[in-house]
Amino acid sequence: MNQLLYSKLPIFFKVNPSLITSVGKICLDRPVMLASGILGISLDVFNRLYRSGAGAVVTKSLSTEPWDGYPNPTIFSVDGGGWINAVGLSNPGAQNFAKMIESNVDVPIIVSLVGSIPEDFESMIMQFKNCKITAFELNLSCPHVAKVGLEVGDDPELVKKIISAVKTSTNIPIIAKVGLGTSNYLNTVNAAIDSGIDAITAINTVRAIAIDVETQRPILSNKFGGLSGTPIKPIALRCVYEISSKYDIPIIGCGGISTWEDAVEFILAGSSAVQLGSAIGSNWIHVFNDINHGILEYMKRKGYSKIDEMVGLAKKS
Amino acid sequence: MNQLLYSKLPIFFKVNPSLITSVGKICLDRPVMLASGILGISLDVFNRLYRSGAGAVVTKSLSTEPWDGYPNPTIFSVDGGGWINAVGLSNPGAQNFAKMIESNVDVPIIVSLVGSIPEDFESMIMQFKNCKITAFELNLSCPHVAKVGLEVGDDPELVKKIISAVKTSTNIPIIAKVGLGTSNYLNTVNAAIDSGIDAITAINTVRAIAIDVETQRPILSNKFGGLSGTPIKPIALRCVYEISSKYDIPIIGCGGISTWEDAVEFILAGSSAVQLGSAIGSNWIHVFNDINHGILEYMKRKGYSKIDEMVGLAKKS
Amino acid sequence: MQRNHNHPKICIVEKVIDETPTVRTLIFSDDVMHNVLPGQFAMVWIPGLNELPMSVMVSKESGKAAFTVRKHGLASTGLYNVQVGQQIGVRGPYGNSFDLKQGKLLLVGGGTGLVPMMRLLTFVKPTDDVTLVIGAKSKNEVFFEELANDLLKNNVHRVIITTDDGSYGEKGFVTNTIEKLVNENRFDGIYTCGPEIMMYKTVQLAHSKGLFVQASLERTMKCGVGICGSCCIGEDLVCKDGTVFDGDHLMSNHEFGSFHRNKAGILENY
Amino acid sequence: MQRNHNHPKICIVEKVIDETPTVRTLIFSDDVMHNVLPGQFAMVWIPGLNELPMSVMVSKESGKAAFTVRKHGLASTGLYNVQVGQQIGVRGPYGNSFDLKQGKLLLVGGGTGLVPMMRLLTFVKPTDDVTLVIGAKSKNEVFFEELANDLLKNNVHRVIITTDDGSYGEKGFVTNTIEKLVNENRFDGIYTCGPEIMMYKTVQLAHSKGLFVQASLERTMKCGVGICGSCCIGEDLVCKDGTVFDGDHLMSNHEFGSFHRNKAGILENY
Ligand SMILES: Cc1cc2nc3c(=O)[nH]c(=O)nc-3n(C[C@H](O)[C@H](O)[C@H](O)COP(=O)(O)OP(=O)(O)OC[C@H]3O[C@@H](n4cnc5c(N)ncnc54)[C@H](O)[C@@H]3O)c2cc1C
Ligand SMILES: Cc1cc2nc3c(=O)[nH]c(=O)nc-3n(C[C@H](O)[C@H](O)[C@H](O)COP(=O)(O)OP(=O)(O)OC[C@H]3O[C@@H](n4cnc5c(N)ncnc54)[C@H](O)[C@@H]3O)c2cc1C
Ligand SMILES: Cc1cc2nc3c(=O)[nH]c(=O)nc-3n(C[C@H](O)[C@H](O)[C@H](O)COP(=O)(O)O)c2cc1C
Ligand SMILES: Cc1cc2nc3c(=O)[nH]c(=O)nc-3n(C[C@H](O)[C@H](O)[C@H](O)COP(=O)(O)O)c2cc1C
Ligand code: FES
Ligand code: FES
Repeated sequence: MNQLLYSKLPIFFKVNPSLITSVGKICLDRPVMLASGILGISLDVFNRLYRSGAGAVVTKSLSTEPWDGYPNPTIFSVDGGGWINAVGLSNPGAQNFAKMIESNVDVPIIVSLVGSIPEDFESMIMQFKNCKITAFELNLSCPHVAKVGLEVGDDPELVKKIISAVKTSTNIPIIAKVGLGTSNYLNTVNAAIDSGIDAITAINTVRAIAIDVETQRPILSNKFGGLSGTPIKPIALRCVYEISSKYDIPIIGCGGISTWEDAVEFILAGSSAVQLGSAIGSNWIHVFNDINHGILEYMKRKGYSKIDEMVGLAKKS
Repeated sequence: MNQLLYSKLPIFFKVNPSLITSVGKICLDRPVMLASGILGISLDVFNRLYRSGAGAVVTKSLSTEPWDGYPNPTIFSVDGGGWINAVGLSNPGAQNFAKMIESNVDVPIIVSLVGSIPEDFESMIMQFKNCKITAFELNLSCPHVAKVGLEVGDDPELVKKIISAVKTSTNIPIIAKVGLGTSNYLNTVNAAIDSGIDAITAINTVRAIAIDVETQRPILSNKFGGLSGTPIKPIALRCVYEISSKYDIPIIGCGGISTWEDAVEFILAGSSAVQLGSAIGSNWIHVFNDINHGILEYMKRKGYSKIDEMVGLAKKS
Repeated sequence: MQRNHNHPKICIVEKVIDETPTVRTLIFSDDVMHNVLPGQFAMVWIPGLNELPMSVMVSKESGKAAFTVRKHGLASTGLYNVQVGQQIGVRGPYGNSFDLKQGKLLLVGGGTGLVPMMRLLTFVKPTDDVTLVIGAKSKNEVFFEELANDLLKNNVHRVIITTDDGSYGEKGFVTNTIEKLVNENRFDGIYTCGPEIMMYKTVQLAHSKGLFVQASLERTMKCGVGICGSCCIGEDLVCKDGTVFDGDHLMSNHEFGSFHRNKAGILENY
Repeated sequence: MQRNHNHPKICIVEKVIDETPTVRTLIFSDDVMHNVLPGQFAMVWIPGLNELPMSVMVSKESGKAAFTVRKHGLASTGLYNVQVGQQIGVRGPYGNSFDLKQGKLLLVGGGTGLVPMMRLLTFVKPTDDVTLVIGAKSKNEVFFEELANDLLKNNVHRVIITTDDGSYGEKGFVTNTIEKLVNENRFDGIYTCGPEIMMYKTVQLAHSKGLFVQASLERTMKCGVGICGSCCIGEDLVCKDGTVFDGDHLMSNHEFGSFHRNKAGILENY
């Protein structure tokens, strides 16, 4: 990392060996990453988030062409916590995005991709050959856009084809992001593992809706959206626990994490790293440092020297 | 209703024509019912809840034999709202229960049943031939007990067999309660409708887990449980909206309802009545009257004279 | 973040005291539990084993509280066997509390039902005249006598022990003693916790004399928050409407003193 | 229940005022919006149509607030067309606010960028010497002149209008006027909101003289709460870090005055 950046960092940021974690072949300085779709369209912002303590940043899900996404309202705040969003995967397209991050030096960037067929993913991956990136995450689980996301993830055969194709076109680690759709997500996990996936991110948002009683209509322009944040934490945690109980695959936990306790719960359930998005809406980007700090204190108190020692402990009880 | 009971009632309780609602053949004085499994083992308590404003009470899910359920802890309070429970369908068995409610005169009781095969349901229904009950609700969606609940609901062929058998053994209306399992719940709804179901209750709890970071183990004795309360509201509301958009079947909305606004949202999404459980844990049984009141005020303000006029309005926008 | 009282707080057992061969007191630190009202209870998690309702025992040290448990079935034996240094989870407090009158007070406790009685003693006024009756089967099951005398040292008071076998204190069932006491005195308030039959007789006696009486009931509990229904007695839910009920109310509850529900919810006779 | 500021509150448009042929002010009642700080904005839902960020316009009547909208694309035209009696949803307020200095103040507003300037005027001290420059293309696009004079009636003040075509006030681009003003005066604080080129030039001029200057920026917004990222400019998020930024900071942001992002997030030149 260059000196200029270092000088801007909070002291805490300097790599702390206890927080290093490996998600299969992916090695991270810190276990908490930015989830896909959150603040994820500019390299400058990625740099800022990295300096704020994120172990990696996942980009917005990119498609072969730029997408405007759905009209506003695209985000709804749920009373009592969490958000329902139907941004509609708005993104500048893989090519524009790749150009933007070509200058990346420091930030561990995980590029998230959406598509309908193997060729979509293959062609996008080609665009990034001049970029320094840490991994690709295949979004097989967006619950509110037709023909991509869950419509792919709910079809294990298609998942197999996509991952097999992707694995032959790059050596960069591939992560599959799964969610709760209309089939058993464990079949998708199984198909992904069979096809050589390097890690699983679980979970995406859960399909939901919000209705305004005064105007008597759904609030989001797309009507349906994806529920994220605290409400889905117990569900996401269960998925991590289920996957790690059934399969031997590195897992990145995601869904409703906003405190260090949440992060530790996901680690104890079997994830080697975690992602968060919604918590930024309430705690802003300080959330990364707060969680890193909390995990470190916990590890000190409990006598752990590596994240790895805690991964999956809850299953041993 | 007898005079004695009337005298104990809050004034509000007297039947208000605006609140009357029909769920297919089932006619209710008020649209908010007690959900299954909540406070549901004693006729005395049913009477009390009815006097508190519940339009009907659904019993705990009953099985052919008494079940102790899982050891404690069976309930966990989620930070930020809601509960995860794995009571394990503890219940006194259909026969004991039927005996207890034989003396029922006043309360609209909906008897909830769990089982694995058509014969389980048929035999239980026979037990109730001397009881005054309003409907049977088939629990096809408990997420934390093996061989019943979701394991049945996720198998549309079995659902068809069960409902067809049940429909031939009684003339009492039959409701199917669905939830989010490992298959598309809309296929279960479809199978239920094909087999002549009278109404659908949506949804049950959503499979979840809670882990304690200090002791590093799942908290519930069964490890997995079902998430209920505010966190699942946006998901439950979406299911009601999806079912009512796709099928022409009376719907009872359930999941995270705790205010009159919540109840109205479910009605606007297409349910003719609603159930609630978790809200009792925070607002106690006053919640029924509070919601009835709120709905009435809303109807007055908006100029409605019947619940029916509001059912499904959000789909018309 | 504010503490969610429904969330099990992990506490470490700091000290264990054997009260009788089958009853132990486990002391731990917790400000919230230190300050509960008499009659309130906690749900106590024994990690990996079970969770059960427990009245919260007083501790003289500030910031500390305790549970006094009799080993019985699986859950209570699990708690009984918790060692110093082990973790338990504590949520609550739940339930209402005794409505404390002033003047001449009668407290009737049996077994671990003495726990809320001890806490009640910490709330009496120095001007109150307090009679505490402790019922036990035999001498080696008597506990908290010394503590009670200590808590009452500034009051006009009597601590009466009865044992069924006469091995200590007065011989005979505790209810005979109560009968005598209510015949000979005009109590301003009577409070009881212990075996249901004892409570039933006490309430019946007091009620028949028109005296103010309250009992703290026990029923199978799962949630403690008024959701699961397992603690119902007639139309009341012990965790939410109780644990403390007025004698008047109890005498009109046809399950009081006669039935309780087992884990499946089936009514069983006492 | 406490109001969740992120939840659209349904308000009814009570009055509509045509400011110019393309700009309207919509007045509604809402205590929270009545009291926002200058620079803060709301997300405004036009049910069934769209949602867009709007600075909150002042209203003299207590408990009321307003939006002043120029019809432009789909969303703003939708809001522009809202009739008296129709419902809109309002969430917020969001963003930070201007850091108000005392003494000699210069405010530079263009178009609907005048909205936060009007609110700023309600916060100036009577002792402040205030110069407001309003830039417009031509006479029929000038609005809020009278209101500004009224809000400043107790201050030493000047309201200067410039029009590109000279049909009203001074002829020429607003930035020429600014240049003259900063050369001839020592301002204690300069505040600007309007077209980005105008803000850029204003900030550049002020910054080159070492004067304190702040600008309130506009970017595409979806969430308003710092989640979606659509409002980013360099490493800043306008909804969360702004909308108000210091001149120093802006001059080091390589996107300010040059690029904004379209709905897909692609950088476009201004
Ligand atoms: C509010 C409250 C406060 C309590 N406080 C204390 C306390 O301070 N100390 C203490 O030792 N115990 C206390 N108890 C009792 C305790 O929670 C357990 O119920 C008891 O110890 C037996 O539990 P177990 O799981 O060990 O036995 P189980 O295996 O559950 O039961 C053993 C036997 O007892 C029967 N039984 C269980 N509950 C009841 C009941 N309510 N009435 C009659 N029979 C029953 C069962 O049917 C079974 O036959 C309290 C209970 C309540 C509800
Ligand atoms: C904090 C904030 C406060 C605002 N306050 C007001 C206000 O008080 N009154 C008011 O009328 N408007 C205000 N706006 C602008 C308003 O929200 C809309 O962006 C604008 O009216 C155009 O929206 P539209 O959807 O109608 O047009 P669109 O269809 O979205 O856009 C029309 C054209 O404008 C371009 N465009 C959109 N946004 C920008 C931008 N940020 N910079 C440059 N070009 C852009 C688009 O690319 C397109 O070519 C504010 C914006 C922000 C961010
Ligand atoms: C506004 C918003 C946009 C999102 N966009 C994407 C996306 O493009 N791709 C994706 O895989 N997940 C997307 N997600 C899902 C998140 O990455 C994450 O899986 C989910 O929000 C749960 O995590 P959280 O509870 O920490 O937010 C989005 C979520 C939000 C709130
Ligand atoms: C403690 C508890 C026990 C439950 N038991 C049952 C049951 O026996 N049968 C059933 O169909 N649903 C059962 N449920 C699910 C509820 O009926 C309801 O579907 C769910 O809690 C969602 O509603 P709520 O958010 O209002 O609680 C139970 C829920 C809870 C919290
Ligand atoms: S213990 Fe669950 S209702 Fe009382
Ligand atoms: S508008 Fe979404 S981050 Fe600013």
